[in-house]
Amino acid sequence: MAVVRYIAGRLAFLIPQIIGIVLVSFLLIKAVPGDPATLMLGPMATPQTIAELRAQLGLDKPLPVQFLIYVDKLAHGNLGTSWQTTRPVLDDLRVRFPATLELVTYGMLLALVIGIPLGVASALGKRGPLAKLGGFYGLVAGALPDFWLALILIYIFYSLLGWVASPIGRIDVTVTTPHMITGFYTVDSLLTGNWEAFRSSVHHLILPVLTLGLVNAGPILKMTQATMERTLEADFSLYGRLCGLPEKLVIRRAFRNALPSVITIVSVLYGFLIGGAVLIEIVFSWGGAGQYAVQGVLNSDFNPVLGFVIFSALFSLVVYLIVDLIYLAIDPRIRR
Amino acid sequence: MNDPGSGRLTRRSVIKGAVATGAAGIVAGTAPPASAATEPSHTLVIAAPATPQSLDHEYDVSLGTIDAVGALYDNLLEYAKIPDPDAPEARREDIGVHSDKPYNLNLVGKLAEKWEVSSDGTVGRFTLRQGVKSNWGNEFTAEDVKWTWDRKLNLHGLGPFQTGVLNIFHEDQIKVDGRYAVSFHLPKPNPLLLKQMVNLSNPVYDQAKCKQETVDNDWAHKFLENNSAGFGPYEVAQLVRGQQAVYKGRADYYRGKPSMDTVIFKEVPTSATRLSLLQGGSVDIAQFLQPLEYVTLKRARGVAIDAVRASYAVWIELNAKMKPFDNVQVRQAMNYALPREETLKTVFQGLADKQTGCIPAIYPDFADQFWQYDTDLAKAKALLDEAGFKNGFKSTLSYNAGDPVQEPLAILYQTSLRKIGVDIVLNKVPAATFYDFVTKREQPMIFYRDSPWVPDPGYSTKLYFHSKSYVDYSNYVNPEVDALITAGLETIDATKRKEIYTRVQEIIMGEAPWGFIAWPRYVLARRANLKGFTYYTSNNLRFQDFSRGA
Amino acid sequence: MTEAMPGEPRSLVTRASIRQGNPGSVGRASAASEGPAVIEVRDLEVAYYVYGAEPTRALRNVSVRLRPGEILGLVGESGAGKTTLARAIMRVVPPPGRIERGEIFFMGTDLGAMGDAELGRLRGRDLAMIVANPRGELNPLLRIGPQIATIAEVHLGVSRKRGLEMALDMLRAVAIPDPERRLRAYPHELSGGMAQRIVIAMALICSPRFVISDDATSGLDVTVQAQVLDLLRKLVREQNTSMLYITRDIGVAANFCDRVDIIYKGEIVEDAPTEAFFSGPAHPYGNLLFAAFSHDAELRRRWMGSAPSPEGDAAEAPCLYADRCVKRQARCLAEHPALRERAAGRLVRCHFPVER
Amino acid sequence: MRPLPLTSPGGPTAPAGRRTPGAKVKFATRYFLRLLRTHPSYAAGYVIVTVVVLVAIAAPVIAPYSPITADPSVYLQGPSLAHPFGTDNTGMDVLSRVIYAPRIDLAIAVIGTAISAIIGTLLGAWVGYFQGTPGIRNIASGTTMRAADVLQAFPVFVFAIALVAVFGQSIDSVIFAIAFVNIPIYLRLMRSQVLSIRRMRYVEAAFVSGMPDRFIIRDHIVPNAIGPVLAQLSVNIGWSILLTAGLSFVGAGVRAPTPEWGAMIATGFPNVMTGQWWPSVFPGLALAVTVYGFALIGTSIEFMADPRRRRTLAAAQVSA
Repeated sequence: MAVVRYIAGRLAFLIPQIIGIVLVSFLLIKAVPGDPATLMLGPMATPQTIAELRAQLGLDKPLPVQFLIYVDKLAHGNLGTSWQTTRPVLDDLRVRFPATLELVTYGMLLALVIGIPLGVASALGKRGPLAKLGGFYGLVAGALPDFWLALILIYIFYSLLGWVASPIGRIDVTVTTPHMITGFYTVDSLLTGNWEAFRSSVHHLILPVLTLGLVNAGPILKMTQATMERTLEADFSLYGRLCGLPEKLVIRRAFRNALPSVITIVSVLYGFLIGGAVLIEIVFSWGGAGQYAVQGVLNSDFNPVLGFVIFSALFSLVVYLIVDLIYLAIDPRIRR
Repeated sequence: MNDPGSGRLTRRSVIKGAVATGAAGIVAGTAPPASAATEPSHTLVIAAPATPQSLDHEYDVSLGTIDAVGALYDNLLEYAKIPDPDAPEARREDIGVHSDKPYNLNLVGKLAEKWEVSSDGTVGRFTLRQGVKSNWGNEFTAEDVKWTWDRKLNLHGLGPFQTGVLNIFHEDQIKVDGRYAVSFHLPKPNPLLLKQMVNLSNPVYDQAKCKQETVDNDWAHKFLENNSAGFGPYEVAQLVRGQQAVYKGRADYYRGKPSMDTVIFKEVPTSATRLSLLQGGSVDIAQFLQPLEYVTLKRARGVAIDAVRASYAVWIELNAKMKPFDNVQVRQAMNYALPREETLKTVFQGLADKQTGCIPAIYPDFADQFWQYDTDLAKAKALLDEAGFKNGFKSTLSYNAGDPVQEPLAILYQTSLRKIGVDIVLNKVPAATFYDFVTKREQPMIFYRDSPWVPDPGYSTKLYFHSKSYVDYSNYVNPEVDALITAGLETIDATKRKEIYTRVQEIIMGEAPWGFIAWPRYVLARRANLKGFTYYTSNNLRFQDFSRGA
Repeated sequence: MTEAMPGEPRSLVTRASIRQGNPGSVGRASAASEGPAVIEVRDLEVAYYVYGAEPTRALRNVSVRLRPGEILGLVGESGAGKTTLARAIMRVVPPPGRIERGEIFFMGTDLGAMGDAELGRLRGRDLAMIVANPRGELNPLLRIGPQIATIAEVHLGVSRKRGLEMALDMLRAVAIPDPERRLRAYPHELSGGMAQRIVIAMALICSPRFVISDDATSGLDVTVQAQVLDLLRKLVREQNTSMLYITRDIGVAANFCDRVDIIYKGEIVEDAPTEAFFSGPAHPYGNLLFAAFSHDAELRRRWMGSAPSPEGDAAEAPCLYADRCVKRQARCLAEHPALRERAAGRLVRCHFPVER
Repeated sequence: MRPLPLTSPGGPTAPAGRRTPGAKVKFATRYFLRLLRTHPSYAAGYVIVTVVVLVAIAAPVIAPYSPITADPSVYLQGPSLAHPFGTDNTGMDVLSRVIYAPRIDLAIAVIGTAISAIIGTLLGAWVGYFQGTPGIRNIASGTTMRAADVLQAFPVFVFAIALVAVFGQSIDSVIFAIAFVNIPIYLRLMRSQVLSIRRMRYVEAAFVSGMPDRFIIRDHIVPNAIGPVLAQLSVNIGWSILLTAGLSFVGAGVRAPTPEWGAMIATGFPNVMTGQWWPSVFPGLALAVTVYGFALIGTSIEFMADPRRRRTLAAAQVSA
């Protein structure tokens, strides 16, 4: 019951927040110089033609009216149309958002696989070589520009060694894309038994996922290490040792107590990466949602930007909600 | 007609590439060679910066669109083809002045079998080919031509320009003279009448189908955005924007089914990616690579490039309404300070020619004798001193973030100008803003890249240098030039026209409204066994030209 | 170290079956009150290192000895080194503290010579500790039952089910109401007194030979404290466990302990059987504590006044109590007093002990 | 019976005597040096940042070429004696540009971070102090927090690009964008600090004694809450350098040919593809090393601000 109330509270808070986000993005994007009508018609267009198109797009109306029209459409689930793709933004995002999610999800998983063990190890090792490695890695990973690391990885693993597929999109051009079910190529190809597509999409995921994983393992490592150091020195850990519990058990319990913080940083990173992985998307021509939004900003294509912002805000909120539910499961103190 | 396509390139597609600014660092020669096919495939795969945004040319001029229009629709006429002097395997339109041919043009009938222009140049009569079917099975008649031009007059897209240059303002100027005869009636003599029938912008629609698909008096606009209704060699099989377009060759095409019966037009936004796909043999053609990328292809096996002289030009608009470019001497000095040779070598990697005139050098009546601006900093400095800018001046040069060539050009120019005391700030703007800047004409200096589609000096100069043209982005005003251009557009006599436009070019070159830079070549990067590339002044590919060799 | 003696009936829980699984554990001597010391601390010195200053000596030459079944009260003010001693005996001095010198014997075995694994087997099973602030010492994310049971599982090798049964028995033994429900409770759902009993249950579930209670009852309400103390005494007596009872409250020590050690600034200053101590402390500091406890106006006047004005630097005096001592004399500022036997079983560290 | 409330004037864990302000500085310096000795990597952080700053200051003296002069005769040449880091696609010397770049990168990052820290901290102090007190100020602080939520829910990168697109490509725009996206970080940090400090006795005492709010904030709240903010600063500067580079990478950063690491990586990108790796790789390395330096300094500040860690340093002295 508490859970339901909690979620309801969250959702009630959601709507004003989304309106706030949409308002900010709307004003911001509208402030970007550049007129979609001019762009759509090209340099040949006469001023009269442009004016007609502007009227047709509703661009001649005052800003507040334009905003209200947008919100009204939004309320009906209409995110508008992108003039660049000439398709409804919702349709575009249905394809592109999963592309970003797939990339980011595997990237986060890899970051977890690297970051948590190293973080635990360096919290335990204290002054040992592993701790040194962990400390070094944690800082270096945070210092690398991800797009630059991606370039280096491409140069080494694709150009020099030729071990991975060309860093182009999510799947080989010659391979038919799997029928869309979840939007994750890896999952969809497995579900449809399309082995060729599966192999190809995995190959294409390797480098971008490696980049995201290597870079984002840093903060996870640091958070794991810091929290583990704290929980290992917490009274209950000391008491556990006083009670003669085996070190392994003490560590396991300390880790469990460190989990909420680790989950927090993971959720924050996850939400951040939806928009933050855009540089990686660009480097690998990923065709994801972040790339779509950045192009929108640079091309006065308002609707994709707004659509993306709404999608990612919703996504972040869903992630935070899930995280809170996990807290609820882990930490009995919140349950009351 | 200027080349909206090149504009489009910079606008949407290259933006993507340039957002990535050459993102993926794919390095040459690592992809496996093309799978050895046992028999030549009849599928043509093209890696393009962008899929067509819309298939309706009235409202769209994107790169993918013009390639599609060339395949889906046919015109009344075309130029005869000749071998290209620069690329042994390529062909090009014969756009020269031929005093031995009717109307001085080497034309070939397409949807029109016979054509004649009245001696005063005001009436053009066309006898249409019979038995031609559209992709919907409707027979081609004069009604189709009439509907096509009526549509231009009724929609306010790009059509008004095409009708405007011919002085066509009313539907009754296009007359159906029989099932297979149509005539155009112009108030004044017009040398462009036949050339406009070749122009890619004026393809013929299947009016029967279009009328069926018309909703809300939109002249089938909604329908034509995603479908075709024409008499060309291909029809649309699939169009997924942002991914690919697939065209199928028509078996009932009146000139016979094209050799390439399936064309897959893939969107691959980054040029590096297109390059690697071509090298790997995954595609037959990689469109619009960067100069350095073409150079790497010269060494690659199984791949060939054809670099032909084209109608493109890259220049800097020197805004004649803004200080100090309202001063002719300053504009001349700016031209003397342009490091053209270095630019051609480093930025264009030799794949461009020095822009020594204000209309494409390949066009008839081009005059190169007025060129005087070979780089000479001393002369530039002297001109500035004379103009009263002894201490130089400060200005801003805007360039398009979406065009990878413009930034290095700008940097080279900036370095050169610094030597004569001119300090320019480089203003990189996103493509959207860039086009805003260009059309608003409020920037002192801005790059531009364009091409006039119709190979005619009158058409070209009217676009860029007539004070009433809205493509006169440098705000150039010279009443004498205006008068001459207009006069030339009403003159049929070839010798007289040549005189007029030689004078126009002389004035313009002297007054230097542009910073003349380069004529980039049209470069096709293709698999070596792909034959038949033909260059058109509209700078588009026509898939029907291609066939696969051994 | 003697061999384990299976089936020794000293436990609340039946031990016969339990012990068999654990042959390596430290055995016990017989339950006689006299015999070898259960714990013997010799000349223990612990220092804390603080950067930018001399290391602070938290314990100076501390020697303590506990016989089987004995309850020793260790009394001193905050910061006197009580907890440090407790942790040192358990050999868990937290950094930056360090055992500089001295030995600790458990049943004649030097704990300092043991490896971590061996120590780990001793802790919780033979050496147990009851801590103060028990809610902080319990893992907030785990239910009470498993937390208690794990200790039995680890040390006695019993199954989880058996462990939980033992935990339930222990909860009954420490008189927790509704023990079945408490097993499923989380630490934050318990009151302070209840949590304190849980910690006692955890400490005693393996029937250790030696228990340290580190100020464990000071946070409780007075009534609860009394209950808990009674319970503790009962359990300890039943199991014949020795106990080091650390407290700031000399009154509790008077009621609860067999013997009292007074610690001041890391030094044991007085060691006496409880009755003897309370009939008259020998050390001025012992007297001060006693005076504060006794509420006797005359005693308070005598011992709680301020020290005479300093002659020389009293703060740095060899006798650590000199700066506060109302009976200070010149010798106190010149010579460090040794811990000397005043009478049978009574040790005092003072040049001028209070005679009676 | 009740426990005797005794306090020991000089217990074992009490600090070793009182110190005069001068001695305090001396002690802090000694402690700091000690920290660097025991943690050589922290020292490396200070060395890196110092070197980068010095290089930036001395750039005109040490750079072999002008960083903004194109020389088409030597374009895209590999590393050589004349051009140790090679030249880029317009023939500019990569080494000289790498040397000049921190002038821009550091300026943007430091100014941007400083602005956000000042605004964010002040707002955070204000919000934290007034939150929960009845009246308009509570509503205002609540609104501020919701506004911060909105800003933070925004994808940072898209937001920054949009800001730069709106205000045009200039250093000011980049600074503005960086300051803007960082404000919520400091706002939250400061607010949480203030919320806990507000409950402290000395603040309550000051309040009860009728001290005006602004004095309480100035004298009690801010000084006591500022520690974590300082630790955040250094890390944030590094992060801002990365963001600047990222913005330049998508073409929303500084103007060409201004030497800036991110822009250099971006313009060098297509060349890596055709085999000329040097215009991209060297600025990337310089960027990574600099950010690493700031991260190390951040960690060392965190260390110094954390009493628990300070103690382990003392323990390290034992084992050292």
